[in-house]
Amino acid sequence: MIQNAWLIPVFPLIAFLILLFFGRFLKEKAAYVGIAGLGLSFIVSVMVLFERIGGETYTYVIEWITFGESTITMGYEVTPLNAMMLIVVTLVSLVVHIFSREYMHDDKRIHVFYSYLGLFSFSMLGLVLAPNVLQLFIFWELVGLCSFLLVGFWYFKPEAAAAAKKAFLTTRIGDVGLLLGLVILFNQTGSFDYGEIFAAVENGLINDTLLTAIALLIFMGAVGKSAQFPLHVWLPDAMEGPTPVSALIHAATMVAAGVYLVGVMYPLFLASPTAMTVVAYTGAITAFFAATMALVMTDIKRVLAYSTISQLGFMILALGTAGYVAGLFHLMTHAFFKALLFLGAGSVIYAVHHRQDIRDMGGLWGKMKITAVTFLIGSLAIAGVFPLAGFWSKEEILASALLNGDGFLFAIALVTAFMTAFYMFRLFFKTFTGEYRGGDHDDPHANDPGVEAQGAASVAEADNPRDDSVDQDRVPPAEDHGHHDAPKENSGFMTFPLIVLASLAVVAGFVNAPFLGHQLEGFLIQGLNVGAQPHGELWLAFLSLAVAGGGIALAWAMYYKGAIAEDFFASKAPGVHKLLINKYYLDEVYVAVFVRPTVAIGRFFWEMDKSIVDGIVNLIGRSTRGTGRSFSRGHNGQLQTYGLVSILGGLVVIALAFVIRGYFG
Amino acid sequence: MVPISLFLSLAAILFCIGLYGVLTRRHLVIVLASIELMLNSVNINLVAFSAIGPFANISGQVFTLFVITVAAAEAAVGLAILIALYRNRNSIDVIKHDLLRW
Amino acid sequence: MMENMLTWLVFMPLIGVVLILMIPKENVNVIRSLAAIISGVALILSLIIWGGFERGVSGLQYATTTEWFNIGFLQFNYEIGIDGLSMPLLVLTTIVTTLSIFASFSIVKRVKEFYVWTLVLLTGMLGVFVALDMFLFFLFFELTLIPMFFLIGIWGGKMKEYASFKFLVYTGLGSAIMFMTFIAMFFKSYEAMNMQETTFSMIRMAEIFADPANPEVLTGTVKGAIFLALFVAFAIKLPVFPFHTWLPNAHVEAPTAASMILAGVLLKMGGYGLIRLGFGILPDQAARFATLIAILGVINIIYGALLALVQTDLKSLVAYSSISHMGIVLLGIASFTTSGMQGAIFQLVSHGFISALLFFMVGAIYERTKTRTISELGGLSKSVPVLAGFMLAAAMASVGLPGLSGFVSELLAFIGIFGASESIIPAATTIGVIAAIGIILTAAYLLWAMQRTTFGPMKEKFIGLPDARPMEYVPMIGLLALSIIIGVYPHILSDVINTTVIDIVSKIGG
Amino acid sequence: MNTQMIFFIILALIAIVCAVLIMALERISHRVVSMAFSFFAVAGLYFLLGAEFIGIIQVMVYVGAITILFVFGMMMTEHRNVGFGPDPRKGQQILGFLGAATLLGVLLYGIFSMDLPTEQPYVGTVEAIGLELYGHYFIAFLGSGFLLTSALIGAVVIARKEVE
Repeated sequence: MIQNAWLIPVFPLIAFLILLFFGRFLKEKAAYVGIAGLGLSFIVSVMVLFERIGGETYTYVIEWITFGESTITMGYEVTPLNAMMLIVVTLVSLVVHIFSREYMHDDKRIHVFYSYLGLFSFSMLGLVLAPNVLQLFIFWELVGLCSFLLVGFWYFKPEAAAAAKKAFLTTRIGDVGLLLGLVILFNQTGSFDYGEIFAAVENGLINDTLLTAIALLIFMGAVGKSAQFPLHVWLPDAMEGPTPVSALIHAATMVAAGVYLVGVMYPLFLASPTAMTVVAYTGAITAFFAATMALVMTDIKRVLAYSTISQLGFMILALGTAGYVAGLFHLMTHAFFKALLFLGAGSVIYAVHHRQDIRDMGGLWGKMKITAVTFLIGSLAIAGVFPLAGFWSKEEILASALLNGDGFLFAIALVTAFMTAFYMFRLFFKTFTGEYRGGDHDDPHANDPGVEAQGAASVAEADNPRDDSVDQDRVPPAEDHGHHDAPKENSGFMTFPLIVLASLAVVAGFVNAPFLGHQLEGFLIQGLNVGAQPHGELWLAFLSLAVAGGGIALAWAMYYKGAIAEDFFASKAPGVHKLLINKYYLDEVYVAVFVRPTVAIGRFFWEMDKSIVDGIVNLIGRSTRGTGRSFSRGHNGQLQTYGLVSILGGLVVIALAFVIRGYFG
Repeated sequence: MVPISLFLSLAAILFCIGLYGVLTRRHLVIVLASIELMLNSVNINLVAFSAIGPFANISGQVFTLFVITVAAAEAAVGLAILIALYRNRNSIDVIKHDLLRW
Repeated sequence: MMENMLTWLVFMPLIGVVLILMIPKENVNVIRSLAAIISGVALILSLIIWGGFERGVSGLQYATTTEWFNIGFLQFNYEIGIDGLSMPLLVLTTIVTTLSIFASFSIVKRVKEFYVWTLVLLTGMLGVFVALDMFLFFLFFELTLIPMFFLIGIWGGKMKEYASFKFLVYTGLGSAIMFMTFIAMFFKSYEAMNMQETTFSMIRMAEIFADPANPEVLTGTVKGAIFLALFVAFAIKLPVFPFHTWLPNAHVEAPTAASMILAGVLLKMGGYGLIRLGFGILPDQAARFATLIAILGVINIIYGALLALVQTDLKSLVAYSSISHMGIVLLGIASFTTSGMQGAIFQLVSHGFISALLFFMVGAIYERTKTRTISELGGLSKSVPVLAGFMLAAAMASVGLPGLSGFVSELLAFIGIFGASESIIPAATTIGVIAAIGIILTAAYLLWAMQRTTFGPMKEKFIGLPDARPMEYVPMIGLLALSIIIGVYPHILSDVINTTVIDIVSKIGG
Repeated sequence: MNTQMIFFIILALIAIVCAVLIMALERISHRVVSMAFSFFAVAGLYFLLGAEFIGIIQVMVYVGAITILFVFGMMMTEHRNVGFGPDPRKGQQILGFLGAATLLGVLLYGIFSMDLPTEQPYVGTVEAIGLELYGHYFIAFLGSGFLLTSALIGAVVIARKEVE
């Protein structure tokens, strides 16, 4: 079956093609085409994984392009890492497909949605199966395209259109770095194949400076795709897409591709200490900053988006501190529980009629039991509570940060872990406990700038767009499931995925649990030279638990118990709060520093082009024509003038003959 | 015996008067008349050379005949054109006929 | 038949012209279908040639030489043939022309003339790509000028007179420079062979310039001047900054089909000429000026992209994007590596398909909405979903999305420029990095345009616009499919090109 | 100063003065008459040179036919209008005069700087003319016949009133 691994991406591709050409006749049944495709992929993936556990790496390639003596090949490869990734991707994608059946069913373009999902799954699986880094890049871009299409799925909303563009462009910046890195790498090693690249690195064929440059350029790609600081700005905006998409692409799979990239290129990074340091610090900074912003967001999806960024920062941090397995392990567990959280959020949003502001929610615990319980499991997992998945992976990350010897990184990781627990439970308590605040459709915060902080008075400019607009394609909710109905649990299409993911969030951690002998680690590092993997001691596990518990307790005290006023911190430090609400003003800074000057330069050049470059051309044309016209002035049609001119001309000739040749004399 | 140079000078004077007329007169009839004058001065030259030139022979007189023939034809056609022109554009002022303009 | 295949291909459209001239001009449908059939036959012929083209064989194929006429000691030959460089361009020409004829079925004004000119243009373009005699090359090069002048001047937009004259005069200037250079080359080679041999053949000329009997004649200055003159001549066509200003005017005013051919094929003649004559005959001079060419390439990329970024008219945005994309060609050939050279040829072909598709989409949308101003469009995904979808696909191809042909050429060109030898381009890495910014800018302007045209709320006035007609699917699907095929499996192109590329690059020992 | 010289001077003066009068007179009819006298004087010069036949032809064709043609042409057009008002082309007048005068100067300079021996006048008889005309120049003679015919027809066609 491992020889047939190419089938895994092909099934979604077939689903995509069917939906592309016949989707409009299938309507809602399109969902089943997609689900069937992914289901088959999942089955094959499982078989491949089991075969791979006991077997060898399998590679199959064909010639893709030839130039000169060089040949680039394309094909597929099954290594331990991508066998694991295959499972993660197909599984999450499958449950998202199932979930969307219900979530999207009142959208007229559901077949388009499913075709995009199919294309995305194809691309993501192709990315995972790539035997060389160029093929990875190709699919890397394709997932970016799918992300663009899906974020902009509701393209008639200007915010969605803008967000789609922003997502594509921002990641594109990273991708260009990645492309350059690959090109330089190719020129150094003559190949895009992982094996040959690593061999060249080990044999010292690339000098250190160049190696660092290559590693950093490749890391740029990861920064863009995995929404690391400073290119993270696109991910929160990408939440304009449908929630299942956020779960699949912007939490579990695509954004993790950056981490995966660093993972597959790990020997290259290990060879450059500078690059490793940059990676570690980028991860740490991202984890911290994103977590601080997650503290104050009020849009349920944006909280989760910042949380995703923060967790990706954790993974990058782990990779940067030599925790190869830790980072990839967290990638896997995070995929499960973050997908769970997003789908849970989707379930909530669907139940409260497509509203996303947590100030409009509350008291949903009793109304949607399954969602609430699974969401709680997800929150506990991400907070790192024993024995859920997040606990094991986060503990390993902390261990690798600690053992790396940089106290600063460890401290940041701890603080971030605390904040993670806090903001997740803030979200949980605000959403599921207390009173339901969204009963009346008259938006209680209509004139509120959309920020929680009652203490911070001047937040009018905060852009936290709440989206209550009714989509053009969407049948108004009142007509399908009753707009004024109280929120209630959704059907099995939505709860089944939650249950699956919740169980995974519980058990996934055990695959690399110390007391079971680090099974995943043994699997992932076979045949790879990625150094010894750091493992924490027992006290670290307790410390991690304590931090998580502290965060949860604080959130409990503030948002459930009310022992501390909700605006306690906001009122104490309004400046900081305002800064956080406005996302450190990074968007504004980028616009001011990059976008505006570029456009201004473009304008300037355009003016220059019209006035100078084209001006010279037109000037030449005009002066030629002007000269002609001034000469033609003499051609006044007067025969006598013509005669006069010719006589005078003849006389001039005679005069010249006189003067020069001395004729007649 | 009149020296040939005097005949030639006379021809030159008549030619230049004719030329001046062609270049400056506005009445089309006069322009045509000036052209006839110029042709005449050429004839004087031809006849003068034929009679008292260095290689005097009969050819000059024969050519004079041809020139006269051409002049007659030219005068006939020219005046016909002039009349047609006058009928169509109602003027025989040279200045008003500038269709050759760019 | 087989050996005269190229001649048949080149002059087939002229037979079509004669046939069309015999049809009364009222029978527009007969004329349209006849034009489509003629171009279709040319397409099939070119595909047969493509199929019969031997891969991996160095040198010319389908070559024929016949004495044409002579004036005194000037011998003019009818010398044609193709190699890996011209083969893809030949197929590109027939495909783009055929599809643009399909795209022009909506034209109702002076139909007969339109197709006559288009077919004459086809002959000219095909001739340029097969001619191996410089005089013949020049004749065909000029033959493309006049039909395009009429296509723009008669069927163009508001400022068609200005645009068509600018096109004619500007590119005509390029031809004049080219002609003078040819004459100079002729006499210099005559002199270099001690007045023993005269030739207009490009092949022989390359040999003479590489190994003259009298090397004193062909000094570095002379060769350098000849190369620069050739470069300017073709730079106008390509176009290269600062000779580009005819292009936006011509494109914006030209009718859709003419825009497709103009961007799809005519610009390629510049790149082709540069490689065939500049690099083929004077490889040492090309290497000498490689840095200049690379820098101009980067300027083209960045400058075109920046200008495209601020355009308000969708069509001129696409036109400026053409300028930007032609920079990749310059970058690729300047690198003097097999990958760079191949990237340049890939870019010629791929841009041929992509820009033709983009222009077709813009034309189709203009036909419906009667506007090309970006700010007036919007929400087209809603009103004309199929057109908007293809537009988006074309934009993505133009951005250089992997899986579509644009990516392959960009990748190869970048591998080329980063792998360029220090002795040819000193600061290749810097140039490459700056050029890479162009990729971001490309994504920026195209996505910005897409966001404002296809996305967004649907405009009231665009409700109920008719979506794609069956006849419009032909060019749309054809061009996009070709772009995908090349993007997914570039080997089908690279195995044709590769040998020739190795030949060209090996001339300077690269 | 012999008789021939006196005749020459008289005739030449008449020719020149009449030519000047063509340019200078106001009324168009006077000008045409002046032209006829100028032609007449030239005919006299031909007699002086011993070319009687040419002189007679000159009187018949120029003084007779062509002058009559001019009179017709004059009568069928604007013969009543004396002038067309002031000439807007001042430069034309002056330059025309200067050009003609300079040319005259050049010609006279050329004529008088040439060394032309004066020989005994050659007397061309009508017979000689006839022999040349119908012998050596026969083709040209036929040609001039065609020319005259076509000029005749052409003049008629051109001057004819256009009918619908």
